Amino acid sequence: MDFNLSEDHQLLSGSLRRFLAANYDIETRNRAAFTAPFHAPEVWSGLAELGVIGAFVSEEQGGFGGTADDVAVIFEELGQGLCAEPMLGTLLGLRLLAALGRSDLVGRVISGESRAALAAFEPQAACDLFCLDASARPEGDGWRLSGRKSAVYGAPGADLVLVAARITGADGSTLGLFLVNQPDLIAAPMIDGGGIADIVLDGLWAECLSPDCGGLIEDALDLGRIALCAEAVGAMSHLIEITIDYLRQRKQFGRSLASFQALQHRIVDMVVEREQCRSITIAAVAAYGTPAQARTVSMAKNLIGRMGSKIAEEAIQLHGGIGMTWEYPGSHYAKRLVMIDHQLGDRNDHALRMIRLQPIAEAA
Amino acid sequence: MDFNLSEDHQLLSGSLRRFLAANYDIETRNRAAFTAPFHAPEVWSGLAELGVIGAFVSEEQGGFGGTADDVAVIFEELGQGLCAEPMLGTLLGLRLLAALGRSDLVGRVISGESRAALAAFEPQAACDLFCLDASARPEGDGWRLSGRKSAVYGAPGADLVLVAARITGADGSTLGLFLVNQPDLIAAPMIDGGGIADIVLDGLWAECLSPDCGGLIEDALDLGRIALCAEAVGAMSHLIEITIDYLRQRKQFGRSLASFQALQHRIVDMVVEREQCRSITIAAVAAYGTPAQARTVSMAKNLIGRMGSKIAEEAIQLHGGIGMTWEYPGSHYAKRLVMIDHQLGDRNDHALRMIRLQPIAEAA
Amino acid sequence: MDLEFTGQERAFREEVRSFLQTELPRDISEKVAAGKELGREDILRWQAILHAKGWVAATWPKEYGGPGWSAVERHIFSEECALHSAPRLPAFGLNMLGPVLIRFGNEQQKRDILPRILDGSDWWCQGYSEPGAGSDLASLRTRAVRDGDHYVINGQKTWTTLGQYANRIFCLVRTSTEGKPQEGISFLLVDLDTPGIEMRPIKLIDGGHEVNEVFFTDVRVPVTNLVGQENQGWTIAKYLLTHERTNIAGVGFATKDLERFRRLAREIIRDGQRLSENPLYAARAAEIEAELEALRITNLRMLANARDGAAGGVESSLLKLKGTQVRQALQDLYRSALGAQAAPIADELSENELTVPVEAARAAPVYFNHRKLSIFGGSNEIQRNIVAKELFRE
Amino acid sequence: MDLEFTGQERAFREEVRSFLQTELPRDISEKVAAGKELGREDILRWQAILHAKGWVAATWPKEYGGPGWSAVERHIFSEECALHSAPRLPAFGLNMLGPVLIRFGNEQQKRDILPRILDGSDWWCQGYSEPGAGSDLASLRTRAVRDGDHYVINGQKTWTTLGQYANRIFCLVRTSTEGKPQEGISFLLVDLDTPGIEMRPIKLIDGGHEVNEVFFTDVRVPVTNLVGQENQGWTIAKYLLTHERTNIAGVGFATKDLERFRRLAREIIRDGQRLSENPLYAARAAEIEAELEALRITNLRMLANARDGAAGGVESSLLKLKGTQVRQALQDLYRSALGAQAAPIADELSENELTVPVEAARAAPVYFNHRKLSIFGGSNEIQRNIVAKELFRE
Repeated sequence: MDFNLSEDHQLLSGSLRRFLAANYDIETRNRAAFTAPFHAPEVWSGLAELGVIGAFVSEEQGGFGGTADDVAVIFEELGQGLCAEPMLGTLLGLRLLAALGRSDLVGRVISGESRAALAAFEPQAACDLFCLDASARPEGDGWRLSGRKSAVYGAPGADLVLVAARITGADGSTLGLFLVNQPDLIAAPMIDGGGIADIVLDGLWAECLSPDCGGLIEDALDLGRIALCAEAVGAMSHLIEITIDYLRQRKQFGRSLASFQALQHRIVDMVVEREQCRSITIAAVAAYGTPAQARTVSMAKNLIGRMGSKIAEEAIQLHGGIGMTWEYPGSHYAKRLVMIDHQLGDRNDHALRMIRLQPIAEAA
Repeated sequence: MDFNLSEDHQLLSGSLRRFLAANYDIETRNRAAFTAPFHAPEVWSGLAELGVIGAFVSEEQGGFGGTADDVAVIFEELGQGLCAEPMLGTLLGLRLLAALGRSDLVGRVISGESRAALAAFEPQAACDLFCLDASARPEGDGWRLSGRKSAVYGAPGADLVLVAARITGADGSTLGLFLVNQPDLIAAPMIDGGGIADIVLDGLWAECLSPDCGGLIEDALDLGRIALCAEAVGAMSHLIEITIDYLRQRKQFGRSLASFQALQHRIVDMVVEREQCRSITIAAVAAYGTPAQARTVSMAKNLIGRMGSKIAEEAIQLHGGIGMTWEYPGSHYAKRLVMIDHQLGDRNDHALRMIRLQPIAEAA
Repeated sequence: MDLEFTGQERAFREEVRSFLQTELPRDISEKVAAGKELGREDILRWQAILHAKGWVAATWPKEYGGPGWSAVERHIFSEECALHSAPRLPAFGLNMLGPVLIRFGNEQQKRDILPRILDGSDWWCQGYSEPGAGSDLASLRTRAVRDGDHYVINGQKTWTTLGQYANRIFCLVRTSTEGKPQEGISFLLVDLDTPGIEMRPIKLIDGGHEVNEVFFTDVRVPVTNLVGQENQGWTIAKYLLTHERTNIAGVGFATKDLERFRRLAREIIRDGQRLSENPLYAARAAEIEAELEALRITNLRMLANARDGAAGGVESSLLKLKGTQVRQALQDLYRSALGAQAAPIADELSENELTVPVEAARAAPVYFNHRKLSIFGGSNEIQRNIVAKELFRE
Repeated sequence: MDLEFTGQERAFREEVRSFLQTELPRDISEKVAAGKELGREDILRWQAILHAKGWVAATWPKEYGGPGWSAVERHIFSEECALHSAPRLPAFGLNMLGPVLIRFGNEQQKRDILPRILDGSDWWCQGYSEPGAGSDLASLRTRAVRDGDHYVINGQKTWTTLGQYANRIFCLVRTSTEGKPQEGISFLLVDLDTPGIEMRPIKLIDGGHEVNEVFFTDVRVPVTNLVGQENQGWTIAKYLLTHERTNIAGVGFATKDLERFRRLAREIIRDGQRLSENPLYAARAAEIEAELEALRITNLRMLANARDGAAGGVESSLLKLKGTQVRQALQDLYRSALGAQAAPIADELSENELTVPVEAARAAPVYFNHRKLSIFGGSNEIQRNIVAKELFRE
């Protein structure tokens, strides 16, 4: 039993923290995060050089990491630094390219030369791959896709877009994965920064990466959920820290706000929940790749969805007006924490997923 | 628009309050509430003399009241005084006897000579009459009942037990109501005082009061729910009051507990919810007998189920150890507030009932 | 017990309703419903329509151009306005300065200023809060020093709502540092085009420009712009704050928000299930609905008390607390309902690129914007302090 | 990062598990599972079994008869005990007085008292709290006045858990009123059969007799019963309180409670639906499960810190706070699951009169009893104060 970061992870997280501190202040961040292509290419290159992207896949697959732990360590730092770079989409796309043996593309993504994204969910499918509607049919050498994909994170500027679509045969249907190059996007910045897009497939021509890989896609999504949880833990930690600082400095009615017991107790409750969120993320990391994966990941996403909002709302409230301003970094942390619950299934979607999936012990 | 008690209601509630203060201290209450027949016959007679029971039915039906408002005024006082007398069962039974024109029995119940109770729900039917399983079949002059009834409030000592049971004919089934005299009971005191019983019907002989009165039974139950809500409001008010008193008196670390801001804010939140509970009870009273009845009553029962527990738990916590003792009356108020959620459907049952019943505006 | 409005009150509601249905411009109400920012012209257009009807200043007595409504009529009017997505007129002239002048102003001030508030000639904003004094007004530091017939103001105000549209500002300023901090405060009226005033926008969490900072550097204001007596501004300030609290529960807004949620939930399909049938969303909506229905009655109870002259500060604090909780819960529910579709900044998408109804597209920024409800006008913590003080009074 | 226990630790868990499966008397574990009160004999019977195995005093070093376990082994042992519904042995002798004597007692005291704690000859109870001093120990007022070779005690103690089974009590008493309140406190051992002691039961909210008041009237205690130095009891008291906090998160109990809920939910049918399929109950259970899983890891993290010598008071406060919240939430859920069947006092019904499983019949009283979790051992408010002090330390 050991909850300390390994030496490698300490090095990685330390260098990532220093890199963001030096190259990614809040003004740089906000400028990049809200203006097309909704990220900062020079920061992206820097992250790639640091090895951050390579850490998402194993050595056999051309990277230098690849465990859920690697992913969590990185995303926690990204959360601390409120990084709005398209790391989630890249993680999802890269994992699938690697799992499907496309080492040619894996190398390009790791080096920062290419960017990948995953178009999995749809306007009416938020968390459950069985509810996907987009379909693929073969045509000549390739495939034609139809349907509409939404919430494709990091799609703006990505040259490799992976699309999940259903292939219907005589015996039923499978979930295939397809590669399209720079499709037309309905792109926008997100409320909390970074790019998102819908894609109207509309007969789009595509290359088939796999005709049947629903399990792999779910694994990639579960890893993405773990990444989001770790990012939230980092963001919570920073937000609580600056809230405590604010309460110490701010005086009202002649006293430091930090001396008001009612506020103190609320901060304590936030800290308790932050520790719980860190713990459930650790649990999800540990369960990744085991039979408990899906259920534990859903626990984590549920708890973090609930507590992320709670901590964000409390932090704004404890700051008062300042917490409502764009200029104050805390407001952006709060937005990120609330909006994380909207990605890859929210608290309710994951509570329902937990209910669908029996506990391992009982299923056995 | 007028939220003041009418003069009659002021008189009624004042005399009820004085009666309970004079005749029903906490020791008397606890002695009666936990020892068979789980009530105090002399207090019961006194309440009957005061006209409390008669206030549950209209003048045409032999009483001198009968509105939901009458019922709420009385039950709020019963809640303030933590009265564990079998008033709920009597209300339910009496309303049905009156609605079905059994003025002979109505008079006896109002005078306190007889006591009525309603056996509606069953071990597997908590809130939904459609899920009742008990059945009746005609035999000779009367009927034979089978099935098992549970949560028959006030049954111990009641001579008139009304039993809801399904009659199945060629065209489907109806819900009938039957009268049995002093059936065998599986009787016990309730955790929060007062008597409850199960009845194993087992071919019990019964008189049919109506072969088809599901709607009337639901109306009586909804009025019972309103009564419980009003009782809860009374109990909350008293409990909050004594909690405030306690915080004023009690010193810790050399300061009055009342001076601790974190505790103050929690009391304020309790007071806010108490006001909300009072309001939703008023709403349910106003909706009684209108198309909005069922949905508004469920709103009230849901909100009061949630807030009753919350206020009870907070009151115990704010008292510390004292709030955990049998000797301190507050603990019994807290128990009552928690256990009210277990009667006639809990917060979840009523949330689901709200969902089933569309809002009037949308149904139209 | 009687929850019914009188026949006269019901007739009044009908009148308001049909007025709103015919007179409220559709383009304006659609912006309000979708949570979009309104321009100065939108607001003035609606003010002019209300003014023509004599309904612009709900709280003013008839003699000053108000409609002479009872508390219940005011309630009905603001509820119907919310239900019809009418814009809220800025409260600073109509609900704050107006009542203050009627109570504390001299005849000249009433004659000059009140009509210009009614017809929209003046747009007033507030100079109450300061960077170092949020809910703690007594600690304000903006100084006004008497110099002949003028005061000279130096200092900074903040959270000045819609200051960018305003031409005038009323300010609390410190005119004395002697005695208790409350005692040296005065209430001054200032033209925003006076030299030495600079207004800077504050961008809010949702990206909107709703509030401002105002900097005063040697700003000279005629002493005739003083309202009431010098150093007696505290009394005026407190009077004004009670008037700020009209329609504090926001029941109409919440009712509208719940309706909007139900409409959306019937439209959205999520993982094979209509959201209105998703038990977790439906149960949450049901529970908030119960709280809202209770709040509606709580509001009426307090309204009846106010009519009977018995409503106090504690009651408005209770309404503020629960009102903001319910409205924020509804904003949270609505934003959540959109799932991943809540994330894009809708202003960057055209209507046919959206996968959600237009009225829902700004759900997330509106949610974030509404966090202000529990902060401004006396934060919810301040409200709890107020109620606690009353509950634990010796 | 590694959540796995070592091979040795896993082997230890197996050993504990098989010991419990074979040695824990079935009648006792059934009482524990159903939340029934255990008698003195039940507890002593189990203590004797553990003593025979050498496992009775988990926290004691080997030289004094403890098993010499690591923090992780202690954790595994208490988790398995909870999962097997083993009774908790009273902590007063084993987890409080024992460690105190080992640290502060003289050789005579260690030799005389420790073995009698182990074998159950002595049943100790605590004389810490007083009616006027709950979480605020420094304000205690029970006096002990030196008179020759004796102290003479007068005063009152309260919340003395299972005092009715005890023959001895350790007390904090005031031996001086000079200096700071903390400075005049001493730690005394007292035989309960000493003249002048009266123990009165306190009936609790659930009707049970678990705690007592103890009255001291001119009770003469030999000075040799003083532990440590006179007036230095505060140091001992604080040391003891940290030991009170072993297994503070109660993860094993909560895990057991969640299992029990799932079992019940699969059995109960409510209005045509199995409770395990009722979305509101199922979702609540899922959310609590997520919190419990997080708590399990939080507990392990703090255990690892403790092993590495880094765990502090703040961490145990965090565990206390969340641990009690999770356990109380589970008690609430379980009680609610029973619906109307939670109401009858089950002791008055025979097994075949019940419509719920025997293990569920006492759900409501157990729920009420468990409100104590957030009150005793330093209320949750005190825990929040402790954490806040650390967070806001200059």
